[in-house]
Amino acid sequence: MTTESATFERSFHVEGITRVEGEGTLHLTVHDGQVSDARLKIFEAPRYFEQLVVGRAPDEVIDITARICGICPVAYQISAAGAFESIFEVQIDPQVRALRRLLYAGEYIESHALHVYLLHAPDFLGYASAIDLAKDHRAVVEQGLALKKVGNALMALLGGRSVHPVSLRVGGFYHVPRRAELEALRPALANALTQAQATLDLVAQFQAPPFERPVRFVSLKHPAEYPLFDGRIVSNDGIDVGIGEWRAAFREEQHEGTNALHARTLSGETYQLGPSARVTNAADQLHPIAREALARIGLQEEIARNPFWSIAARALEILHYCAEALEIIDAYLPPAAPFAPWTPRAGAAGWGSEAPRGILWHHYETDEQGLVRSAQIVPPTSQNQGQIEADLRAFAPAVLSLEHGEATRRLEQLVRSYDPCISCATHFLDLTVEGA
Amino acid sequence: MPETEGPAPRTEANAELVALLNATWFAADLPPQAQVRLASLARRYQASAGTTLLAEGQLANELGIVLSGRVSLRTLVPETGWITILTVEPGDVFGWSALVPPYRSTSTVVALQPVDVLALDGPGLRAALAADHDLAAALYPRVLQALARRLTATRLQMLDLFAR
Amino acid sequence: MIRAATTPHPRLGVVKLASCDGCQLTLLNLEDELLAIAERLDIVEFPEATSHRSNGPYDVVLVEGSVSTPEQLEQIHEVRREAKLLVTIGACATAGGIQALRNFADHDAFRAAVYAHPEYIESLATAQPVADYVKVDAELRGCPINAAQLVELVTALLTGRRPNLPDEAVCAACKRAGRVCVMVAQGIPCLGPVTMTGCGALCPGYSRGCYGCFGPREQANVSSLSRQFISLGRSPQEAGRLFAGFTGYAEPYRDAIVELGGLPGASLAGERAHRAMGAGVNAEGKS
Amino acid sequence: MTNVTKSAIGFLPRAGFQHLIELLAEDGRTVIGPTVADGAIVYGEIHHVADLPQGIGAEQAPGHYRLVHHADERFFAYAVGPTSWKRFVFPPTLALGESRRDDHGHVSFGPAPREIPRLAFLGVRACELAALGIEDRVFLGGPYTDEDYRARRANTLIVAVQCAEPAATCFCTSMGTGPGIRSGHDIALIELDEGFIVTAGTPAGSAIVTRLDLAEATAEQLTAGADQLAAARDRIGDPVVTAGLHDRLLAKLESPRWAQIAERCLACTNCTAACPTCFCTSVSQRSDLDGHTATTERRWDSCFTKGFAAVALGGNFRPRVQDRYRQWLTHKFATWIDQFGTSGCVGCGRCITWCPVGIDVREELNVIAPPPQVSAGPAEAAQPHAPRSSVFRVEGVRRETHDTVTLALSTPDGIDWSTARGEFVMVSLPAVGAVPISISRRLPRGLELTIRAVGPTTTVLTGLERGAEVGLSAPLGHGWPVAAAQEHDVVIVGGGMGLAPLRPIVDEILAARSRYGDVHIYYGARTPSDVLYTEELAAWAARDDLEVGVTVDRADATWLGRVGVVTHLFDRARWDGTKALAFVCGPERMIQATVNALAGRGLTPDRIFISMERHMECGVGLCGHCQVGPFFVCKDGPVFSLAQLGDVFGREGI
Repeated sequence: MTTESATFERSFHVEGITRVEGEGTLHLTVHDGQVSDARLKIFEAPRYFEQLVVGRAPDEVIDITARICGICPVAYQISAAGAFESIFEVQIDPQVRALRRLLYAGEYIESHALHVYLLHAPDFLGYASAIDLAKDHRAVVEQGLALKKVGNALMALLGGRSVHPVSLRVGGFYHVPRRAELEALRPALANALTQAQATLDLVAQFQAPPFERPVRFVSLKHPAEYPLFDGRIVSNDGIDVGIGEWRAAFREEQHEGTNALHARTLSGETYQLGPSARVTNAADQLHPIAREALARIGLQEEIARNPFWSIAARALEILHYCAEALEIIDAYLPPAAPFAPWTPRAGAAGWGSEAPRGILWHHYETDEQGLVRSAQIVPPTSQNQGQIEADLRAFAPAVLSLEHGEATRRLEQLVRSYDPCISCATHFLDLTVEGA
Repeated sequence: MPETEGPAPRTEANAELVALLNATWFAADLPPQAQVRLASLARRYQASAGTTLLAEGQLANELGIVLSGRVSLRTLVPETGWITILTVEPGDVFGWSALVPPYRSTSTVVALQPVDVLALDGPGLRAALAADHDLAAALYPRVLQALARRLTATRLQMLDLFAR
Repeated sequence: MIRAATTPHPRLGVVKLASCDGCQLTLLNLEDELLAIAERLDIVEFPEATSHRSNGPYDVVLVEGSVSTPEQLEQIHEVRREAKLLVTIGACATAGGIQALRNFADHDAFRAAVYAHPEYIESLATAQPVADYVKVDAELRGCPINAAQLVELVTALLTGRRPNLPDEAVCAACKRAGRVCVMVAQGIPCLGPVTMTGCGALCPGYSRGCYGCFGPREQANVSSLSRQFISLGRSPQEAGRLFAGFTGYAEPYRDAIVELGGLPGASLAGERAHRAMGAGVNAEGKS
Repeated sequence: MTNVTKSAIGFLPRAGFQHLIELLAEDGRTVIGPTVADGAIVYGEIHHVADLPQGIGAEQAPGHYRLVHHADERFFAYAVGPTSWKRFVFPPTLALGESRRDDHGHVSFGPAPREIPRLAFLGVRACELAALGIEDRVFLGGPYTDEDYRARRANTLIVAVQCAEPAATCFCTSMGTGPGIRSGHDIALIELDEGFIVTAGTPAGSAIVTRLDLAEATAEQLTAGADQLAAARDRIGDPVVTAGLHDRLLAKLESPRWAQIAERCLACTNCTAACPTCFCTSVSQRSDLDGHTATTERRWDSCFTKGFAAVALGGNFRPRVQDRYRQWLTHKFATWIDQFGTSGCVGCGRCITWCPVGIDVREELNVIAPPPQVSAGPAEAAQPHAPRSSVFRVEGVRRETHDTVTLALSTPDGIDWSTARGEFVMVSLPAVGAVPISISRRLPRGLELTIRAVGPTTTVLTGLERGAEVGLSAPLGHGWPVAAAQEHDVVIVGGGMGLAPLRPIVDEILAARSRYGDVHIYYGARTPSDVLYTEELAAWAARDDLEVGVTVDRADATWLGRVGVVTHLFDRARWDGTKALAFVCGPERMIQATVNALAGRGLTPDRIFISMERHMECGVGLCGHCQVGPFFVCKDGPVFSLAQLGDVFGREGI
């Protein structure tokens, strides 16, 4: 919904942005063609996870933090497990590590297919939802659902179910699949690989609104693999810290008049996480199939400059993870033990992993029994929020000439480009009273 | 009070009343002296359908025995109206309140059909039962039985069996 | 939402309170049925999936999440007024969810621990299941809900019958699936015997104990099971923490947690929980 | 080595065991046998001796099972684990049928596609052979049989291995089922350190055995086998005194112990699932989104679930866990004998080991019904027969009350339903459900069913219109012994919906009125608007050869009929009950009150017939839901004489 107020002042207000995970509002005020205020407000109810995990055992924390977000539970589980494994110095069996990448691949394929087809594509094609889109382009939506299903099937095999899987524990898994069980997924994944190529070709034909700006891309970086849950935290402008050292480069800060925790670099600047950041910072580590495809569509520069092209980065990552998943399956030998044993001890460590939306960073402090003393969870959306608002400020003047409803839809589309997961973002809750 | 003509005309021959009593479940096979004593306290009346024989809260002056026809025991439920709790069939009694203090009726008694009733004078019966222990010994078990039967029936009704 | 169809389809709404979105996602995860469902129901409100919005009326509304802010309290009453059938989906809506564990502890202390300026955070002292506030016509349990049960619910709605959602222990499904009892054969504590099935006995199939996503089944004998956990070598606190999961606020798990003192900050928890349970402790007693 | 002669007992060296597995496979069989998975010895597919639990056993105690390693190389040195063979002959879930219903209300029913695997069971113990024998009686003993079970059973070859390694939870000795193998096997093996003593029990077994390279078993080997059997027997002892257990147990239905067990019992159903003889099932339907096609599926259920004995509108005959435990234990060890001629327990100990809280039936039996005296019970002759749905059309719908209708149904199949026996039919509607409904009138080409909307299925059924179709089973159950009432006076007492199943009695009497003495019909309903068959009741009342009394529990002032309980209609009547037979149907409490009043009128228990209400699921005595004492209400009833029921009638939680 949009309202026009004074002659020289326009405000765009979307009460309840749709096709995002969770609840948020978008508010923009424009004075004489200049954006005076741009805010993405979160009104998701607080759920106090950092306090809920205090006094709990590490394996319980893996299950509890998953409930922060039903869209990317594996990201929470892997980040939490990584932090505890760092504290307890657990060595992970290489096959177990491969299975974790495979589980995460399932989440990427599912989450990205959901976003590309059901949430974001309707913006590019002028529909209110994928259900409306399906009335005219059923095959397109069916292709998206088929891809999503393969991602879900991977998670269901490795984790028991795709939403809040049950298999991950500190040191590995509770249970690992037999080779034959993984091989059974091969035909569906091979088919998905073809569909992922088609997806990339489809989105490459989309028209993105013209909007280019320089941006600081932050992602994990690993010497030998596409960034997922290992390596260092880097940016395209020189940040380079250990995976446990997020606090050495970033901080959560409070903005005046709000209680929102936005993440900024230590020098107070905004940055972008997620598929565009990864594809830009680690293009050379994409699977050869994905690298070739990127060369074919030739959108690397656009992805780096125009946030709307994140849809292409997502499609590229779907392709990457379909290809990587097939390789992991082909090379799989069941590990000697599903998990490595560990001894609890007092300590503290941080760990991050690349959730589909960007780095999700956890930090825990444990007591002698290994129970959690304190926790910090920095979800990707709270880190992206500053950049989203900066982009809104920069992009808004370009749509002011459009019909009001259309302008508002464009602004929403920009927000959706970041695939904001507001459920995750509960702890940077913004409760500034409107108009205060 | 029933809309019968005039106050308690005990005109019928005692023998006929004894015979009528003997034909009811309530008084059948009582010792002859008891039947004669009861007959001396009895009057017989008829009432047409719809007649209110006794109103809830009213002084119950008589213990009625239904000879023929059907009377209903009702109570008024706010916002629902009159609810029939029980019907009294030939041979059975109504107005037991006439025997138990404070001698006030616990429900409203209405004839559903033309009824023929044998009514025993309440104060007279109480006096006779107090004075005549043989009569009391013969009659009270019948009163108790009638009340017990009604009590068990009420319980079953309360269970609302058929609602299930 | 505009439909060309001539026959009126039931109007479906999907609304969200405090939750992780995973149960709504389960609807979007019905890849094989989603489009068929969309052809038979008018999805008039489902902000996660469509920009069409509606405040009702709804023939059926699926509610995800627990009631944990004053706005949500208003919202749920509004939704109830607009809905013919209100179905709660998931552990948050049916049992309060993981966030309801704060009901055992001191809310203000919780708030202060996460937010530097807790006075700005408007949330109710407790996170409650929807049925604590409004009438609920049906519920789908689970954290998250089970896709097959969701399809069964939708099918039942479309064919006009009651959904077939059996109330039996996880054990029943576990044994039908031919799984070996993890508690008997490996000494792993498992909530299966007191938890309602619906997940297909997932966790025992992954060599771990059930952690109670679907909440207590009828007549759940939690005291016998906690005694068994303790005899398997768990401390009362550990046993209590097993119940303090995603449906921990549901009776009788709630009682077991309080009795075993298994929730962190138990000194706070005891008193607070008694208040939450209406045990008669003065409400001003502590805050 | 040379082949031994048929009469000799063979010996198979351990190295030759793989050959046996191969021969079974060559016979076209999937071999199912013991293998290690998830911390237990379970039954799974066996392709090679390497799949067998060589050198592995298990330590068992109440609520406890752990794998242990042996020093020897034996394949079968363990006591039974969590799996039982019933899983393979009586699958946990089974598609029973497929049905369709189109937009015009046409219905059709067909069988589910079925593939019966050809199996060989390897390593069956004596207690397990006994369990299969018990299941045979349950599923094939009649009057109705389970054809799926029959087919699976017939397609299975059994290789038994005598038990030498009993667990601490075993009590086959007490139940008389083991540890020695007696019958029921195709091939029997006795495992010794160096190999197996082999005998064939059937021609099918013999056909395999003769192809093995067998030596003749030596006297030492035979002695070793006998010794280890004796040792096993000694280790088990005789933990449960079974003499007189049937009567001892049934005499303790009011023991305080039941409530004590319920404090421990989780009602989790693990004992019934692990039990090799428990056979209770439930049936549900799954359908497509439009309800056009549906699959009927049967799944293992348990008398420990609350819903198991639940009836419409929230009623439950076994509401407490103590009721359910009592039902299970008394059935297994006592009423099973009345029903099937054997105990339902084989003493395998699975229910003890796999009870998560370790409830030990041996201990409970000894506490509840301490020793000792005699048991009893003959079995009935079998009459193979299986019900199948036929399509019926709704010819007429008569609304009886606000929630009750009478459907007149006809069938094109030409059967004369007016003479069909049986008391009720299973009515099924694709994608909706199946419910048992009493026949309320028999017609030349069909029948009438009076249905009250009390649940999801009946709600849909009461909304059917003329022309709609439903599926009906053949009439099931034992009905009213109306013929026995000829030359007698007849008292018919109905309460609420209970008049519906009584109506055919009136029809039958009126068809030959002169054969009966005085006939009294008494009917009680909740309110005047709940009275069924008002016109017929008036017509009956108008006859001078019937006495008809109608009463309601409560009424408004416009009702001129009787108000009060149904027993008041006759408790002071003048008829002589000693010459009468009574037929009573209604809610259980109404039946109790009526039975007391009838006794007061001089009727003896053998002449009072009642219809029992229970949760009926399969309708043919194979699912276990409607069990009451030693009876299945669907198969043995629903009509019983009071004398037949004995003190089962009116007992709480049965």
